Amino acid sequence: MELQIKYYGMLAEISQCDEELLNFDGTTGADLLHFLIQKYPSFATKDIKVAQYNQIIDLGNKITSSEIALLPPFSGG
Amino acid sequence: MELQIKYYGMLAEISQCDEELLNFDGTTGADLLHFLIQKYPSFATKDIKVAQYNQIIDLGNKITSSEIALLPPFSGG
Amino acid sequence: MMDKKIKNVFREGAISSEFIANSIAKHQVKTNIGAHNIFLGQVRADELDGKQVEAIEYTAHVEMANITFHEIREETFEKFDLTCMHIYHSIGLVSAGEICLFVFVSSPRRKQVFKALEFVVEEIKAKVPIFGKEIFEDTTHQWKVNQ
Amino acid sequence: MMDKKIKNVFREGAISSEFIANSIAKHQVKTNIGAHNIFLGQVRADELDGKQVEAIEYTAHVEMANITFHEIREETFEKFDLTCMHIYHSIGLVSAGEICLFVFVSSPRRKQVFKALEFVVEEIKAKVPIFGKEIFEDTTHQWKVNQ
Repeated sequence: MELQIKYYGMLAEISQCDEELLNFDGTTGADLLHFLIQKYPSFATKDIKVAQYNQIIDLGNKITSSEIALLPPFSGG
Repeated sequence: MELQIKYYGMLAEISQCDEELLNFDGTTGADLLHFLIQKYPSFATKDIKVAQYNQIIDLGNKITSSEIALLPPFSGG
Repeated sequence: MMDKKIKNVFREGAISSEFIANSIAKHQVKTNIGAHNIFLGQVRADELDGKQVEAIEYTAHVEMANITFHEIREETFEKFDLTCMHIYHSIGLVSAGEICLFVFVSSPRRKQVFKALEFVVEEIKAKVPIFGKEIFEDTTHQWKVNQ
Repeated sequence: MMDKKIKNVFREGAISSEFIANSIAKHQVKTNIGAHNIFLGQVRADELDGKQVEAIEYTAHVEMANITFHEIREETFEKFDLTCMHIYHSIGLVSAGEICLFVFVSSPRRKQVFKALEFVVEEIKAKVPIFGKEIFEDTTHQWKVNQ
């Protein structure tokens, strides 16, 4: 399926874009991370959270939204 | 000895003065309170602290200063 | 901090929001600070027998109170890793809705400021000889007692 | 509180002391309030390899962040007896010494505000998708991580 992936903070710096459309044929959040690490090898060293519908998902959970956010560690406040 | 007694808050309202000079022939803070309750009977129902040299004393302690403060419960803040 | 002079903590009447803003703005040059925590005491329009508190008139054993505030400051600086601390308390008349106590603590990191501020406020309530007379709309009054 | 609309917590750039003063002044009509507690996050000029942080540039997953702020508000109102609560966070550039986070809780009595404020601040640090880029004087940068 076609996913719109949004990158935030240091991840957008690595991907050199805020968002992109990618064809993904996996199932879970873990599959998606694995797929993206092939494109951006340095993602492997980062602590990344995957969110859909404005909520972080466990990596074992299924990707069901066509819009996914990739979040590095938070540093608000 | 002659003591200058300063009254604060509700105690000044009862004594109707901020301070007065009194002749006191007792020894301790408890003696002083007992002496003042004779003059102002409603002091007996109040929770009163006795201070000298800007410090609260235990009622068993000796009065050694000629200036004594009589303090009702605190309500700052 | 042991040799500092005893400051006068009291301000005549209410503490204004402009005074608080000014105090916050002054800390922007202290760029080692990462966290501020501010406590404000505000006069409540409590009701008693259908009458509302209109104002509190604060009096104090001023000399003893300032010494006690000083001791609380010293103890707080010993207990917590703070960059600075400011305390202001009203004396005289403060209307319902106005600010009567302003405590301001700052630290490089946030963990310290919460505990420090609560400690300071509880110490003030328990130890400083300040007396509040709650004045009702019909000019009767009652003496406030801290819980 | 459950039906309230999602508010926008973000403010472009630093939060000024005038904005904070204005927020305090607005609460003077709420005469059931007895205690306010305010947390301010200030950008620290931390040093790394002899270089100083000059500013933090904040970005966020804004939609998710505002929803998360809303959930934190709801949970805090359920846990603590508060009269009101306000949260503002900077987005964009905030210089060292300037305020980037302003959390304001108010209650009839003081005991609740200390615990409520610490809870809110810790929740924000842990759960809200905001990202701070620390910019050094030589224009190099590093990504901030909350502890």
